[in-house]
Amino acid sequence: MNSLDQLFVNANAFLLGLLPVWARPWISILVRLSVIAVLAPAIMMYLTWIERKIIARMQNRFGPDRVGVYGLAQPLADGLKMLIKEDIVPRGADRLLHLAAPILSVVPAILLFAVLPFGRNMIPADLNVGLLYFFAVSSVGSYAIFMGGWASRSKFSILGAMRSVAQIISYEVPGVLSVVAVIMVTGTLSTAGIVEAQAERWFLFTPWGFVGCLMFFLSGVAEVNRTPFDMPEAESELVAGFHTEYSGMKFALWYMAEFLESFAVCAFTVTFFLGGWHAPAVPFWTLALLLAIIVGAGTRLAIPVRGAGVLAMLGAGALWGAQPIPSWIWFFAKTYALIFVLVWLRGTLPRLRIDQLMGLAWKFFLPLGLVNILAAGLWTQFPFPLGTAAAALLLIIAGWLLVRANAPQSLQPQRVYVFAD
Amino acid sequence: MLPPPEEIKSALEQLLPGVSLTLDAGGLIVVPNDLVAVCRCLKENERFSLDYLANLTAVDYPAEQRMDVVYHLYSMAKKHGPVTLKVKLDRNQPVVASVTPIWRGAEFQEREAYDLFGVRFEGHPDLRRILMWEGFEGHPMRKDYVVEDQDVLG
Amino acid sequence: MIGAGVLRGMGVTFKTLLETYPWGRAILRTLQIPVTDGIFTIPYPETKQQHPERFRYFPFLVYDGTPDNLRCVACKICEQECPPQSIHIVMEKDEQGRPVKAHGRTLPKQFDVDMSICMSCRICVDVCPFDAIEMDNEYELSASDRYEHMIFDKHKLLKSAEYFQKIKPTEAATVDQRLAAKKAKTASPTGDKPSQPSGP
Amino acid sequence: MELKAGISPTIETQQLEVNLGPQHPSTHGVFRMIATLDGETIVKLKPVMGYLHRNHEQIGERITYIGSFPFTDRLDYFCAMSNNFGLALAIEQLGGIQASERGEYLRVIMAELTRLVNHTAVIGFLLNDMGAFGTPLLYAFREREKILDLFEAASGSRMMCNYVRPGGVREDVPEGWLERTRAIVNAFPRFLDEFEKLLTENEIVQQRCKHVGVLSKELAMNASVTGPMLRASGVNYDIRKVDGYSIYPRFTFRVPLGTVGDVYDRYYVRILEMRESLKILEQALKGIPGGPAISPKGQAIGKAPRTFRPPKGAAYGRIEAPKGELGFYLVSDGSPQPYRYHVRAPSFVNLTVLEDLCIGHKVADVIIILGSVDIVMGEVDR
Amino acid sequence: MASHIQHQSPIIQHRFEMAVDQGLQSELQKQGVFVTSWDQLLNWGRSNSIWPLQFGLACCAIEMIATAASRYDIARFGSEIFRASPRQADLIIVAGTVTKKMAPQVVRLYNQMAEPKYVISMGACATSGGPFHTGYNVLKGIDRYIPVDVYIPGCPPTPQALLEGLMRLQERIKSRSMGQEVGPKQGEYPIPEFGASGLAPRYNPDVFQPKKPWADPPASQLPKPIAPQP
Repeated sequence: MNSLDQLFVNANAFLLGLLPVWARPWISILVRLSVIAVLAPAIMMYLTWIERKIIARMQNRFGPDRVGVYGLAQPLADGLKMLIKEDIVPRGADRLLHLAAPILSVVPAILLFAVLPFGRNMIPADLNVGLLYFFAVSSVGSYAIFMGGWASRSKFSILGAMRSVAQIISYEVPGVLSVVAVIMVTGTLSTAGIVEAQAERWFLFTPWGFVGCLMFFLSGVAEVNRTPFDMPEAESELVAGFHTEYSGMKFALWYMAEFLESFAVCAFTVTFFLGGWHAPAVPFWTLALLLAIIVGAGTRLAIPVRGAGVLAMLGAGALWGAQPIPSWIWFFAKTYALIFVLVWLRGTLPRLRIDQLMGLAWKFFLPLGLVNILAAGLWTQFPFPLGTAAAALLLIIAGWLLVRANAPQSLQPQRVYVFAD
Repeated sequence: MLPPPEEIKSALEQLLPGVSLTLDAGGLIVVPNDLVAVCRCLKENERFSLDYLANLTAVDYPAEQRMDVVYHLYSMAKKHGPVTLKVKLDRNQPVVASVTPIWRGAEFQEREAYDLFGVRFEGHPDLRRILMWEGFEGHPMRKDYVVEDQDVLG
Repeated sequence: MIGAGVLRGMGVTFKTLLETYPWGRAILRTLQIPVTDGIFTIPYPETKQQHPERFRYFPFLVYDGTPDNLRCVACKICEQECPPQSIHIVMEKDEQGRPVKAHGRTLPKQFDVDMSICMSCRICVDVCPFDAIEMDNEYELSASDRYEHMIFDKHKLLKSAEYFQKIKPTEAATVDQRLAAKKAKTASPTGDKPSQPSGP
Repeated sequence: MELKAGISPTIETQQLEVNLGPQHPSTHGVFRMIATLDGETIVKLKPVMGYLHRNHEQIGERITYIGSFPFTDRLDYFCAMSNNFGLALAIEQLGGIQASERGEYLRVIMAELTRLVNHTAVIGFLLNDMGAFGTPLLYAFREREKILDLFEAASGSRMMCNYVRPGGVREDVPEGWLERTRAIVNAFPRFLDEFEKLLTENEIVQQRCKHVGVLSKELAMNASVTGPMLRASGVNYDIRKVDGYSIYPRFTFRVPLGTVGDVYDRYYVRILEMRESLKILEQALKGIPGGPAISPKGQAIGKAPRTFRPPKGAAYGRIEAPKGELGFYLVSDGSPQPYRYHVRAPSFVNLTVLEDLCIGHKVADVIIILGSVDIVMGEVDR
Repeated sequence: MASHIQHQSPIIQHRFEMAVDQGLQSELQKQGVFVTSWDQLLNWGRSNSIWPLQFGLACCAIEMIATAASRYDIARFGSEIFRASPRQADLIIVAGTVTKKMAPQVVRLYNQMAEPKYVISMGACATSGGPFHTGYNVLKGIDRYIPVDVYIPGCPPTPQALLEGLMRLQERIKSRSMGQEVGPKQGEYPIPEFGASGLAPRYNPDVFQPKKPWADPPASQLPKPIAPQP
């Protein structure tokens, strides 16, 4: 256990060491709470910055870059402005519900951080029912959204709220089913346990794990109301969906809840399927060596560039060999990679209509989830070559059958266009 | 191809006995109560098949106390040129039969003519103002309409 | 495969993302993917967009040499022809009402263009027989008050012929050529009395 | 699978009346639709217009023929050049003016460039209504900026060009302009391929657009619908081919026709039309002759608009604008001002069928149906 | 923190009494101590994240979208998020012709916005009815019913002119103190009703004070509608 990896754990232990024995459990709770309380808003603010910069770059333009260097102060400016904005409660609204809804949506988003394994034995609350806790807390969000939509007494909010409740409920089912396979294989509900089980092989690299990861990630995206499933706050139809009537800090809370939950979804996908804080199985220095060869062989690049590339790769390989990259860096790297995919989806895809959305959840993801559990069973029972092949075959057949059953005939015929003179 | 207006006039008089048409510089002048019959004939008759009403508008002549409604008809099936129909109405009581039952495209254009000129079209599905608000009085595109506030800085 | 179209679409946006970075373009070039335009933004306050020469925004009055030797003779043709009626001219007259002449030409006492009405359509320049009014390309004119800043009086409109040659070289050349030809024509047949035909 | 849900008989639900507009993120300006909803399905839809009625025709009757050219830029503010072209044709028909050869070529080049700008912008806005967070729209506006630079170099203004005159164009293009146009026209197909790669095979776009807002052939012809919307329903009616105005008969190009007439066809017919416009542009740029850009009579009218007094009579000139048939009806009584000045706007008439397309669809479909009808409020309300 | 933008066109800079005078502040900053008055911090926050309302009327709205597009990129100023609901917007850019039928909606939208709200009157039509001011259905400028912070002339103003107007608004926000009441904007603005041939009242007296800069106001240049020869 080298020092850099356990940096925070040792620091925490050292700090607690100074205190009397009886105070230690309380202070350790306090420390963990303060870490999350500081980490969550910072993550949320810089998620907005990441999203605006990446989407801007996808559209040939700079993102916000005039507020502080590279626009890093932009989230601070947004937050500060939201703080001092007037807070309007519409005349017909139900004041109490109107205030309670955004709070009720942020609180579960922050609670989710409790069971996230940020690094090797760096988990704020090591519950042995961590996964059950995750699903219980994340489903509270739909109450908040409907409460917000209903309390603002505006037609657009009600439409948005009804859509969102239908969507969140129908996407919780495939989310749970995809994780049931993980529970079956690892045998434990605790998130730390699941990450332990992925020490030598990430679940992503198993047939059932790959399908499970896709399903969990997509239903997570749907639960967080992000493109291509952002029906409830569909700007182009319902003005601003359920938070049409919110302004000032209450709207900022909705905004924070959405981004925190999307971070949580990515983090839990990493925990369940992408090996949590484990480093990729392939030793990095072989990767560095490979890259050095590629850069060296790159004929088109100029000589000095190739030389510098090779040296850099070799240096990185040596460094990593001696001092492995700490586990919590791997956790955040993978999470932010998934967040990049989330933003990439938002920057490219249009939105699905509400009934297609439901159809996808109930008629495609649900059966695929059940078959996935079967495949995981096959995978565990039989030894390596046979089990994986059987699971993979089963999934491919099921997937093909479902696509054929569900594909609306509108996709079938490739339209032919007559050219008249 | 489309025959010249004289031939259309004679053909129509044959097909619809008792219809009175006169020739004008560019097209035909129709008496208001023959309008629907002439239009239906022009549309259904195989030789003309004018199934496309391009433009319908009103022109105001305060000097002669008359209001014209002008129709430009084309054929999408046979791709031939415009036939211009004109109907002369009395300026104080401009009333004419609506052609919306014949060409659906006339619906909005007739509502605009009613809104801006005050021409009432009988048989129009819902003749309401289309551009101005409901409580607006007067028909602004008439030549004698006085605009309310002219002074930009006032 | 059901998701192929979606993935191909995401490939396009990822390629655009890579194009905006120099190292991204290098990667794309090594993979023989054609690189179209990377960053397309003109960062406004630092670098301003280079407008072509014919860019027109608001009119201005041209004077040769000193501001009181302006070409405009207050003939009010542009006031009539301006489609949105944004020009207002009052001719300089003495007490008896006779037009005052300077440099052999009548001149406007008051020449106002209301910039909040003008639609920058350049018809005043086309119809002006004396090439007295031209289109400027100054566009940074936002103001917090509508009256002082939006209505340009004569003094604010007057700009030198050199300024006109600086911003629109080819256009100024044709205008000067035409003026020189007219001056030569008026000078040669009637001796050398440089009399300008006074406006209608 | 497309379930056209009428009023569900079993559950007794209360119908919700919702105002989409006049201020709404995707009604393309100030257009209002009073929709009566049963759950999510549209039962009744009444369009309300007039929020941008700027008295274009009344002003047109009080200024000279040349004076109303800058106002036509503001009719359909995406296609300034083709609006001018329409009015110029009507005045030439009224006053018997013949345009110069080079002027005709320049007008056709400008009109086809405007078609490219309009169709890319329409597709960009359609995808924006579908929920893509601006990316297709910003790609479309990137290409539009390149073409607007050409317009700015030739006419002086990006959007309000006021460039076409009866008898040709106001000024000849600066030198080097034709080479820049050739470069952009040659580069445009690659952008179209990239745009198609992003959109046409995208399963979400196909699922959202196919069999939504189907316009039958008979209803389209009967409701005087024109332009890409009509051709998407399979009616072969393109005024460039039917009237053969200006010098279009010299160019060989084809007219794409759709089969089903739904939102997907209206989207794809516009992409095919852009490819045809590129063919016209290549031929026009190759064959453009020298000579004056405007006929002497047109030049004189431009110099002194009051002296242009067309003979007494009426004229109806029409062109194939990117949105449909744009017609100008001018009645002259010999004075320098038109006695009656009427604009037949394609978007205004195409909206007649909006209710028929939307009944039975969801709220999300109504937004993209309106996007595919492609209206611009400056032209609808005049 | 906020880079002070050197600006060439003269901006009316009505400074307010600084809680911390400039000399002291620059002195401390040299030693790395960053001192700012409470107003400067809040104004910095407010001016660098102005969220405009997604509200376009006519041609100027297309130029506003072009400003938000990739070439002029309003995102650099932090105002990339066009909020569709007036509750969450700070700035309403009145871009296009305000007709008499649309004016009540614009005033209602302005009333619905949350309080530190600003108005940019973009283009000739919003400022004074522009080229269409002779029409019967056109309101001669939105400043008759709501207070306008920045006027941008032009028909339509180029995207760079809009950006310059936005920067002027940012300067104006920075130069006002939180304590100083931000203009006479409190409370609801009366929404005009539709009258027989126009809006009643014709303008809101406490917002619009007509000043006649011309010695003699221009006689309306409209050529009289010529009596038609028979």
